[in-house]
Amino acid sequence: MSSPVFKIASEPMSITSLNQELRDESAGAYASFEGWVRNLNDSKVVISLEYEAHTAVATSEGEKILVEAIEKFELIAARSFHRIGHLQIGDCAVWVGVSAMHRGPAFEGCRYIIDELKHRLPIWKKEYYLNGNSSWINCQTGNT
Amino acid sequence: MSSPVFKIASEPMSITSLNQELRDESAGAYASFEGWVRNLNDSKVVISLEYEAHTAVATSEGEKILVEAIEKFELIAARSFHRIGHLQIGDCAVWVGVSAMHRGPAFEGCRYIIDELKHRLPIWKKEYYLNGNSSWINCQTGNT
Amino acid sequence: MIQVTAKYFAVFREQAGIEAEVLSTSVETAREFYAEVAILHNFSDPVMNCKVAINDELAGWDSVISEGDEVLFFPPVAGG
Amino acid sequence: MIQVTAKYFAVFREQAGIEAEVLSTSVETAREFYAEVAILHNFSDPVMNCKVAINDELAGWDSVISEGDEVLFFPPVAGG
Repeated sequence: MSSPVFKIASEPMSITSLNQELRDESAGAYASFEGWVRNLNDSKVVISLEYEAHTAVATSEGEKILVEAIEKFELIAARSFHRIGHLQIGDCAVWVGVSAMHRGPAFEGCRYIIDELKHRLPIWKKEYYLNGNSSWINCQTGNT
Repeated sequence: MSSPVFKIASEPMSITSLNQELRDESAGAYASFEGWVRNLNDSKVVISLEYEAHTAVATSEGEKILVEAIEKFELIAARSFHRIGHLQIGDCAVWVGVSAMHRGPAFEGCRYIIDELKHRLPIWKKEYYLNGNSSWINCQTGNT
Repeated sequence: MIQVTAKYFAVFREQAGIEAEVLSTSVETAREFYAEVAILHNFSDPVMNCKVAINDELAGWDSVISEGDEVLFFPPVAGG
Repeated sequence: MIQVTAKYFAVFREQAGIEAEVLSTSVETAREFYAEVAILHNFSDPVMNCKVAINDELAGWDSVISEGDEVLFFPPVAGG
């Protein structure tokens, strides 16, 4: 088992090379999730958004979540990053990738990680709308 | 909604460009699955394997499965390919990618597609073992 | 009697030792035709684990076969 | 009385109009300290929707705060 890596990233990351880091001769299954910035939330037209994080706490909490998923679902490896800063429609805001022997645990582990990340990381999102307004979103309101 | 595309591929495919084909301004979630050739099946050491398909039937059945998933889970788009020919450990044998507004349907749609592909496509796998033997596998026996 | 082409894939092809053959038969359905070729070539898989296509379209085992059809016998699949 | 640094993030920072401040308080727990700063800056989110970290480590709301601690108030999160 390789050690899990969670990163708060202020620049785009290469998902292709992250995928490579999950490889193992015994891995038969890889599942991934990407959260993309979309143009509508709660029927308001979004033109861009800003993510803010407490990097130190988010990083250690993110690694904790990856370790939990590896143990719970017997994953071979898991990696994830979350972007911060100003993102445009279509940008990848968050990525999760896991490898496992079989597909069941790969899907379940990947889903567990993204669900926990969304609720536990100190990350905040401010949406900028077509009408010039902006608003801080919380995960109780509409979300990917 | 873009029309779904399923391909039987005799050469490696660019997953990065397939991912691009799933993009849409309203898509907030992307889920993908990759089946990788692994070095062990049923505790036998696998050194490589060979996939054979009936390309015409596999392609039309694959497209049918993608359409089913798009309708059932309200996906924005779905793509998939399955490799044929001689593959080595670590090679990507099958890929499924879907985009949706939210992550629940993305995960469920992706899972539905790979489960159905494995049971419904006329594709056969022959494993070659370290001891020189080889054997046709069926999906009742060990599998990713 | 009708003339029908039987095509074999994967382990069926290896067991039959040929890819395809033209057979004369008096059966009506794909299921009965499979029973005949299973005896001919010693196939042991029950139909419930196999699939059949007629003229490159997946078909039910109770489909009627006609003169000149190509009947494709698919052994248990293993995609992914 | 102890001296504690309060740090605000995202919507809390915007509502407070500052990133951090040193406050004198006689409370014992993070929960009570939040009640004080919530009155000071008009924060309306209940603690159950928020998180607190002490000296850059996530902590429970009933954690005791001590002289010189940095207490980080995290409003409702929205990752992904």
